[in-house]
Amino acid sequence: MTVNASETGTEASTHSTGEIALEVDSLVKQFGGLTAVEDLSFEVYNQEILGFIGPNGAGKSTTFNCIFGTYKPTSGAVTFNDEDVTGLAPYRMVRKGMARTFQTFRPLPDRDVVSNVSLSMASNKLFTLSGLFGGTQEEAIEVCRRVGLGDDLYKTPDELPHAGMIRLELARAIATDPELLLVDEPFAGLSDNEIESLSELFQDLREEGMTFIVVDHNMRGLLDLIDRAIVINFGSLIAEGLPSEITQDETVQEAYLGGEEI
Amino acid sequence: MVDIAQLVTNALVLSALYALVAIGFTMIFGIADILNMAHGAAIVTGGFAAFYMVDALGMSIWVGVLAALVVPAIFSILVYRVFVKPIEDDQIIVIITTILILLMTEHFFRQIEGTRSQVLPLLASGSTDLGVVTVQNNRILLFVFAWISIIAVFLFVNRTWIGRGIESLSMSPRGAALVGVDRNISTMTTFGVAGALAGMAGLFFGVSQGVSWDMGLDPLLIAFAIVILGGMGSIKGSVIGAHIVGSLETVTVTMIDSRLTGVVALGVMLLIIVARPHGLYGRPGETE
Amino acid sequence: MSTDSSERMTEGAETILSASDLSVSYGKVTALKDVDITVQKGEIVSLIGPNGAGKTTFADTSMGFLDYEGSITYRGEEVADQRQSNLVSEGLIYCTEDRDLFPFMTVEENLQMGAFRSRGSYEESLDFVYDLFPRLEERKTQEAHTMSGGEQQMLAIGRALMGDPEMLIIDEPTLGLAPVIVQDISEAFDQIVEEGVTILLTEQNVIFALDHADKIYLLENGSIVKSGVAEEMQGDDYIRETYLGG
Amino acid sequence: MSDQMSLLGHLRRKLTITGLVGTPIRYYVAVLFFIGLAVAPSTGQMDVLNMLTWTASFYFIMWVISWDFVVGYTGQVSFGHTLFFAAGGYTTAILNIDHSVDPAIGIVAGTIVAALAGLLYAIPALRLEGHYLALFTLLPPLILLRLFRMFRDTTGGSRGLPNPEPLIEAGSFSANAEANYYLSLVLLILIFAIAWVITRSDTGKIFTAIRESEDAVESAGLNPAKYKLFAMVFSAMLGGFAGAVFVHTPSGSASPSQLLELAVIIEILIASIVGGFGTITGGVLGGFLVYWGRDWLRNADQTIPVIDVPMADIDILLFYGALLVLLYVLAEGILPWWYRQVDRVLTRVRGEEPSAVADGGQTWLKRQIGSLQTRYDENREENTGRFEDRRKK
Repeated sequence: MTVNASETGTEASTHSTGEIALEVDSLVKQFGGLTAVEDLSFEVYNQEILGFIGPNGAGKSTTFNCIFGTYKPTSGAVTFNDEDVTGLAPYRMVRKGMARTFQTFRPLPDRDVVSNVSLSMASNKLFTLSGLFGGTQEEAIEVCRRVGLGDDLYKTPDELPHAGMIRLELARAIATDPELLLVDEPFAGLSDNEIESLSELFQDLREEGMTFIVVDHNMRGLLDLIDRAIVINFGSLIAEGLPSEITQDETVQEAYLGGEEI
Repeated sequence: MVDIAQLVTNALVLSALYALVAIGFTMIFGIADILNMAHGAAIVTGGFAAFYMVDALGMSIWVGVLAALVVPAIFSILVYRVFVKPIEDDQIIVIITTILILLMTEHFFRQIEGTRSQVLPLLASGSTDLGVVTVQNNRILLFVFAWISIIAVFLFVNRTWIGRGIESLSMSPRGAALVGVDRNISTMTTFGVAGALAGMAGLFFGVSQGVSWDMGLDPLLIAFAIVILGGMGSIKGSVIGAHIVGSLETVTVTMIDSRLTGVVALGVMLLIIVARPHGLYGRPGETE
Repeated sequence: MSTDSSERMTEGAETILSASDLSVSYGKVTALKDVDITVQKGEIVSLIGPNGAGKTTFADTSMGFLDYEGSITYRGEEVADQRQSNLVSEGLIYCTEDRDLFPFMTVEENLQMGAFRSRGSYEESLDFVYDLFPRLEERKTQEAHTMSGGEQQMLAIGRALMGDPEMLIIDEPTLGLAPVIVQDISEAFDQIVEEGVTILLTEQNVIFALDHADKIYLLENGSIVKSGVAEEMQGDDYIRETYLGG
Repeated sequence: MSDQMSLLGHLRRKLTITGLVGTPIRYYVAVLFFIGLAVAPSTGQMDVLNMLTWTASFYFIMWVISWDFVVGYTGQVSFGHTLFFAAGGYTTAILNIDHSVDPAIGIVAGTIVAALAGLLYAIPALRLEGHYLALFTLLPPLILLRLFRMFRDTTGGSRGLPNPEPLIEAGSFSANAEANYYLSLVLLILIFAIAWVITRSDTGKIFTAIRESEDAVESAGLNPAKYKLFAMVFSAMLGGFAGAVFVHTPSGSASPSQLLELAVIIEILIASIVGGFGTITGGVLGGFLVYWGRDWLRNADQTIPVIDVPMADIDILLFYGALLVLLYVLAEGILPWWYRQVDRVLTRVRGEEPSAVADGGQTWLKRQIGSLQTRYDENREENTGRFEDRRKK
């Protein structure tokens, strides 16, 4: 395990170009009197796969939502490609090259897989005749094949198994042609084989230049995939480093691994 | 000084009547997530049930009061069982269906009785001097009965098992199922209680303004305003809301223009929906 | 603990909950497929498995929340043929993963509601619950929605106990809780077991399940892959590798 | 630019023999239907009164289309579309009667006022949903009705205004009726075509996606608010425009019973749902059914047996009763139901696996329930999330 982790660590240095893709600076998010995220700062480098780890309720989703613009941060800044994007609406984030998946899937249950994906290719213009006669279908099919939904193109989302839904979420995000992809709990409920094939997909996409932040509360599968990890608990950063360092870290073990099955 | 006392009295009586209508409406919303437009039909039914008792059967007005409680209660339960229950998961269809029931009820009585307004005898004659103001005994009785009903509903919901079941259903349908609350019985009870309250209001409006085929819509709309103001599903909220709307209405009608009945209330409600969708006493978490 | 459990199992050979060839689907997705599970009176049975394996679906189905094919009976009677309120009166109590508390009722009112169909003594049950979770007594006038996740979990279990359960279904009692609170819940759990209540426990936390259960069913993708007595299952290679991290 | 090129190219391809053969039969049915309506007056089978009723039914259908355009597609519930019809109709009628403004200018003004009314709905509709939106939209027409009664001098109160000047005149009464018939038919085809094209383009797909999940739309890089706003305002313009033209035809006038009452919106809602919610074409079908059903009942000369009441006497009651029944029997919508039947027959004939029909084989009701369920789950998840957050204290 440790050996494995350090290997991925060295891999990181070869992949990452060292340029900062996303920088989160002193992010704070409060709901009423509750502080969900407290003074959180970190950065993500280009072509890196960053693991974002923490127990349930640690503030991972809130941080995600603040980066993506679903929530407006109470204070702090989010810089994406050297541009201040703090609090922009999610659709603007997507236009700037960010994309996300949802842990609780948000499929469009009324249409098939291809049409779900091709929505990401529609232009944000009101008056358009495109789509009347097909159009973006081929590209969408290409993306579906890419994520392994080639056999399920014309199924509706409710016909897809759990793993298929995750792939659909990914396909929709990838179809927006993002530079940075935020992935929310991709491995929840997956078998080892499925985790492996999904990890390979992430690696391939990274090779092509995509940057990833992968959230999970469970370290299973994640440690083999990521280059670097950030661990938060109660909304604050408690550790940062290579996967091998993270598993050794005492604070992490105490606050987080204690009750978990690792 | 006397004028203000008169105004306050009027506002109190009107508010109590509005509260009767609003409580039933909000209870149905709270427990079954239904906007029951047929609630207006229960008002009309109550008015006419009393009217027929007195006019056609020659009974005393007190038998009329009983009829105005029982008939609309049965009517409301039937509306739920026959029309709403099969489609209750679909909010839009429920609204359309209950509007149709309201329209059908209105036109039914219009067909039979025509468009003129029928007179109901007063509950009591004479008037009482309350020091600063003299009030008709009839109005005092309306006020007292309205409040007895309101308090009775409060006690029913807070002190009886079936009432607690209704309360719990409105907070968490699944939680209620887990502790063994029977949803079907609770919902029917709620419709019955709501129907009785609305029928009572119908009788009271009938006593003070006459019974007519279109007497249901206006109080129903004002109940909307009250319920939005007080927060959907909250009984306490709707009593408070009724007093705000009732006072506002009394003031505008008396001081500005009697044709403004309802307009101000509805206007205020529009603003509230936009500014504070959950109302002043609403519980968050419905939609956000 | 282990002697306790063997005593309990010989004592009651009566089947209390039994599913055979049970299948449940949501639209076109099958959530449970041909599941057979038997719970004897007095037993502690645990359903384990990853997220989305169908554990909650099984619990929901037992309580009559879902339509199903095949058969599932409580005390010999088909669940689908009974009103839910009836199941509750018969002592089948379900403590859900989402807790489903009454958010705007106080702690005590929530507990009162728990006794809605109970035939047992209200005061006794209340004392037992307050003994079990002293923290609930401290906060009895607080509204449920203002409490922390762990306290809500305690309240949910407490409310379930107020119903004087013959059989208790507990869905993921430790999910998302801090280790300290998991410890509290675990201790309370042991006390409930001593009361002789039959329990069906669904858990992702395999260690917790192995600690408390007599019998284990492993559910994956809606089917039972393994089942057996807890001690056996603890030694099982597959379970060790997959769920206990080797 | 590329849009137009592909459109031309597509049309060129369609207009070959193979293209025409390959086009689904329902398109031909629709074209034949409109041609039938166009030649009907010249067959001599249609008298003047009939023609006026047909004309009125065209406007009713335009309103159904305008309602379906926003509610059926984006899922923003509206019980208040009558506000738009009245905004269009009353604006131009008042301008014409009180200020002698030319009907053509009045219609433009009416359409603009209706668009503003659309904004009045659209902005709260971005924040509200479900019951709150339904209630919100229900109110403005009812308030307007009260205001109209208050300002009886200008608005004619509950009886409505006298007929304003006609938009077009052709001499005799029957020639007038015919001219208006054609004008209305052309407008109907135009509005139908516009609504059809928009809903079948990417814009329409985004509308329906908003109905299913706004989060999904937003994470696809699309701004749901913009589309919701557009749908509501455009729908208001369509409805307001139809209302404005309507009052200048011999078939209509600016009166609450034709433009504003609760009954009007209910008929429109039911027409749309019965025909097939979110299809535009279904709305046309349902519109004709509901409109002509009411007309038939009104003029029926049968007597109801047992109670011995002439049908025409209680036509309104019968009509609402029939609508209630329709709502239960045909909640799925005639059109979706028909497609499903055709699909089933074809499947049997060809021995194929059933293909996924337009709505995935689910009824509208079930989908509706499904989407409500999703929303409920999301709320629940958010609530538990909030509870989790409190752990921190």
